[in-house]
Amino acid sequence: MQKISKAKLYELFDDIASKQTLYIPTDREAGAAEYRKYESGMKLTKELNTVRSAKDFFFPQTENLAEFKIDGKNIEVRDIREECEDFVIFGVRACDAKSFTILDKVFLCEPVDSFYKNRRDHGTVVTMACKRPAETCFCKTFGIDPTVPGGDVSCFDDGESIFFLANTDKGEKFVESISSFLEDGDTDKLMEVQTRAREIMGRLPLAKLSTENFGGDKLNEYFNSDKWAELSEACLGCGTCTFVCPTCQCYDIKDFNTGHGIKRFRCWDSCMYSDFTKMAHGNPRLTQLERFRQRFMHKLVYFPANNDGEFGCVGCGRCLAKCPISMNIVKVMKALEAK
Amino acid sequence: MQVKENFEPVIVAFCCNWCSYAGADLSGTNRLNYPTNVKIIRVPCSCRVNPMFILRAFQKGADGVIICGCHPGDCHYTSGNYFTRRRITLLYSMLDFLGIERNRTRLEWVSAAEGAKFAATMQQFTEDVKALGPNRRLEDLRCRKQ
Amino acid sequence: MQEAMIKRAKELLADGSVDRVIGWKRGEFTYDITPAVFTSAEEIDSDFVCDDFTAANVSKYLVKETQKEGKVLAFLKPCDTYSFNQLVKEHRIDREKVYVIGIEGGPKLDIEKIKAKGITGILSVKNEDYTLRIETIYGTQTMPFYEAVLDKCASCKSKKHVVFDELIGEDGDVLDSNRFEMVEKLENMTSQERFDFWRDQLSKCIRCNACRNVCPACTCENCVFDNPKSGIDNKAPADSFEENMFHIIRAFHVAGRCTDCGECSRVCPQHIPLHLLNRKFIKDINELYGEYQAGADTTSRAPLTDYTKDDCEPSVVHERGVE
Amino acid sequence: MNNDTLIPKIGVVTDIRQDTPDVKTFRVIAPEGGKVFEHMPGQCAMLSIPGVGEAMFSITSSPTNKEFMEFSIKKCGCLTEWLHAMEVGQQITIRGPYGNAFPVEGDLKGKDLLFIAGGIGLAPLRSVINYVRDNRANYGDVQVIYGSRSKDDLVDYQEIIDEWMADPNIEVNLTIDNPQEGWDGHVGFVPNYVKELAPSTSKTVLVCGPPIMIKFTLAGLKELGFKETQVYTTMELRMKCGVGKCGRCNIGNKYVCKDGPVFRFDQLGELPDEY
Repeated sequence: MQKISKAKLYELFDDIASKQTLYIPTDREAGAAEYRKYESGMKLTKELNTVRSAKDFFFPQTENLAEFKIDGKNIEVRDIREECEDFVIFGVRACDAKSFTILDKVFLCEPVDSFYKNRRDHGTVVTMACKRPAETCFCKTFGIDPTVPGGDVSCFDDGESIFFLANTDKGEKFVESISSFLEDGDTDKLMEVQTRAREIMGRLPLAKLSTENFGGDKLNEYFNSDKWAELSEACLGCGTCTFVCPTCQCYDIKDFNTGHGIKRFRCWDSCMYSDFTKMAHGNPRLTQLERFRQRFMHKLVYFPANNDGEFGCVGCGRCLAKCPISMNIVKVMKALEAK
Repeated sequence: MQVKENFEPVIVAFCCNWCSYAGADLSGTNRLNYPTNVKIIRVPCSCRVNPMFILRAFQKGADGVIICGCHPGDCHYTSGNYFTRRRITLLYSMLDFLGIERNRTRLEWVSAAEGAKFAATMQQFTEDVKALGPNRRLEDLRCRKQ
Repeated sequence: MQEAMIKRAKELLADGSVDRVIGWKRGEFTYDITPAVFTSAEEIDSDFVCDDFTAANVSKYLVKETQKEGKVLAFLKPCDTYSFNQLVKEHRIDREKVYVIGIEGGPKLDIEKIKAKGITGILSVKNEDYTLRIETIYGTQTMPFYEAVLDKCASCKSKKHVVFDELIGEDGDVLDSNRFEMVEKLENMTSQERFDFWRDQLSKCIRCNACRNVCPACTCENCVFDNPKSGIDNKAPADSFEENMFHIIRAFHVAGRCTDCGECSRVCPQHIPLHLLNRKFIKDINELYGEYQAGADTTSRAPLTDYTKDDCEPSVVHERGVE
Repeated sequence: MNNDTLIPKIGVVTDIRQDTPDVKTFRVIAPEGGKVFEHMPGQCAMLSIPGVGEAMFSITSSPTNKEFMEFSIKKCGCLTEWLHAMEVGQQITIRGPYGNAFPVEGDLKGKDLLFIAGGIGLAPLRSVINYVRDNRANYGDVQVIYGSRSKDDLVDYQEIIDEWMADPNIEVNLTIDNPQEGWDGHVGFVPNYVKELAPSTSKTVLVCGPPIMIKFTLAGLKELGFKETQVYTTMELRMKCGVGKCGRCNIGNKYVCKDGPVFRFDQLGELPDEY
């Protein structure tokens, strides 16, 4: 496999950044990493993962859809879409890389969402294999091997060097473009690192969590479960879990009057919010119980029902870490399973 | 901040119906000049001014916001302006705390008889805001005119 | 203390004095504790927990709980009693339906501060004589207890319970805290520096509404930010202005009612020091209108629904030292 | 870049008809004339006034109408209030068509049809009724049972009187909730009227109206011996995108905007009761 010595990594970053926009996960403060546009001098985070997921790159929190000019009774619609510029995201974890394929199922199915596709077409995802999973990690539950992270290019760190492995045509092109920095490398040590990481994965507190009791055929069994009341009791109805979640993709479309035109934009929305389904004549999800149930049923039952058994969760553990009241999908799964 | 050569600020003045609005009226009938930058919004009482109104004014392009009410003790509704005083003091202090230039906000008591004071206040406030330049710190970029 | 609480809760449930108990429930790990309502001794025995991680303020849940039939037992830490009192004052909680047991407060721990030390794979956290012994998948680590204390506990304002029906443990005193230190530091910066500080902080906001929804002072049935007719309803900070507006208005809406319980900053997934905005209001109120502690009693008039004829003019803001 | 369904087209309102005190029917054409897009009976479109909001409305005109589309809209919220305040010539934005349609070219073909509507629930069915009338040879008996609170609340009353009742090929039964001066027709709730009329169970039923009416009508139909597989309805939930991506109009794993709005009752029965 082709590799680069870690000492030369930032030289490589400088080179990539000179050709296209490069994003890397970097420390915002101790214990909190985020993706930022790479500039010389910026350092990769030592954190396992970023606080916010990487979905922002393809599905940003807000984006303009169209503009309207109103002149008396006439309206002019302006298509403000522009071809996105090429960009590279470096250091995406296996869970986030997998989340892109889940988002693809939503946004790239007919009718294709051109806003999402535009970014997806121009973004190269360079992933990074995990060596030190956290206690909140449970990607294994969803069939993800974090030591083989996927994306367009997979990267592996054996402590001294970073190895690059292209997975797609786009990835091939990328590796080709940086080939002057790469040399052939021996992967023996890498295999050791991988074996050790897999061994740790097996010892994680959530390693035994399984999806076997969930799936598209469990709708009636779980929808009417009496566990929802207890599970949702403490839920604040905030959107933290949905906004840090790499696979949550619900959105709202809103208009903003700028005083000299109307901007129609879409922004993330959360099924946990009280007004998510509110209509002029009522609300089918009146209490937090229904909203809470919707989120987890969507990930564990509805999504697999519509997508050949694929679950709407990647086990990144962000909601475990960030929920203000520590209620999360793991607790929900365990409670629903318990007979 | 760099002041543009011909920068003309937009000033929003919330004027209480009973005193300050009448004061503005009086300055007009007395043919006293005050800058055309000032856009007056009439409110029933200065305490009708919700902090949100002030922020929205900045959002939609104001460079300065001034609230005018009856002198303390003269409120048409007895005590409205006393509440205004506390509320607006705290709000201005908060805006200052967030680093918004403090000269963009003001509160003045102008009675129905003080047409001259109204004109002078507006003149002075407009000058102050002009010196600060366009509102950038509490601006909604989407509303900026290209 | 946990044993005493469990014992008392079971007694009160058994003799029918209360129908439900609100407390904290054990989670998957050692730190992920969820506020929960217990209705039976069995549930309490298996799940009830009160330890270094039970920082969540349960008083806001009592708004909903007291709308139900029956009486509820609430375990309140000193800081929680202020929130409780404030809610009683605002007629949001039916005092008659709550039996309050005051329990000792923190300092409670912040798991994020432990993780920020690079400690990961956490299996258990034990406090051994104010040194934390943290067992992880990657071996045992230690760190000083006080480095992992929640910010809200580090600047604790009071160990005194302002309301209780009975106490477990000792009652403390109002403390001479340093809680305005950071506010003062910001006040002494230049306007540009303050602006840069807040822009940097507020730009992190993802508008998850956790601060609002956890806040015991935010109990509106329909928030102005959720009301399409308010003209400012928004779900995402589409512009830096909206980030500012949300937090200014939110802080303003709880000004004079915020008890400084610190929950907003505790739950912020982006670590924005939101409590500083509230403390600024508290500090201003104290300095301009006299010392006032929201929630300290249920009778006094709140500073923003009150006035005196010789209140200062807003020009005090303009006359301050640094611009 | 290809067209994106989220970027709307312009529609011009060329006619506004006050149907009932709170329902107006709007006629919409493309600025260059003709329809903005083709649709099938039962499908919906997203209408919006930029700056006010966007919402889903069923297209009440029949696809056989090649000149314009019509929307019957009840004033009940923010956007609909604005729509009601519009004048002729006003432009709005429109995108669609969204959702599935009544299977007029599939399962309904050759069948005896019974339409049951309550109040504004006539809007989506009117599209089917007129489609059937224009392709009369393809269908068997057609019966319409339509009820409203009062005579004034009967949507499209003029068309019902002038065209449907004059059409010997369809049977129209009208009812209003309470007796009213100038009304010599039937008085009573729709579900009861259906039971009184006791239509033949060989008919395929299309029902739309307020949820409570649908509930009792369905129960009544079952009493009469109708099977759930014979009854179709059309649903409405809050929608934003119209294409099953924004995630709010789902009932179980089905999105009303994409998999619906038309459901057969046996399909609906498999979904959780959350609508």
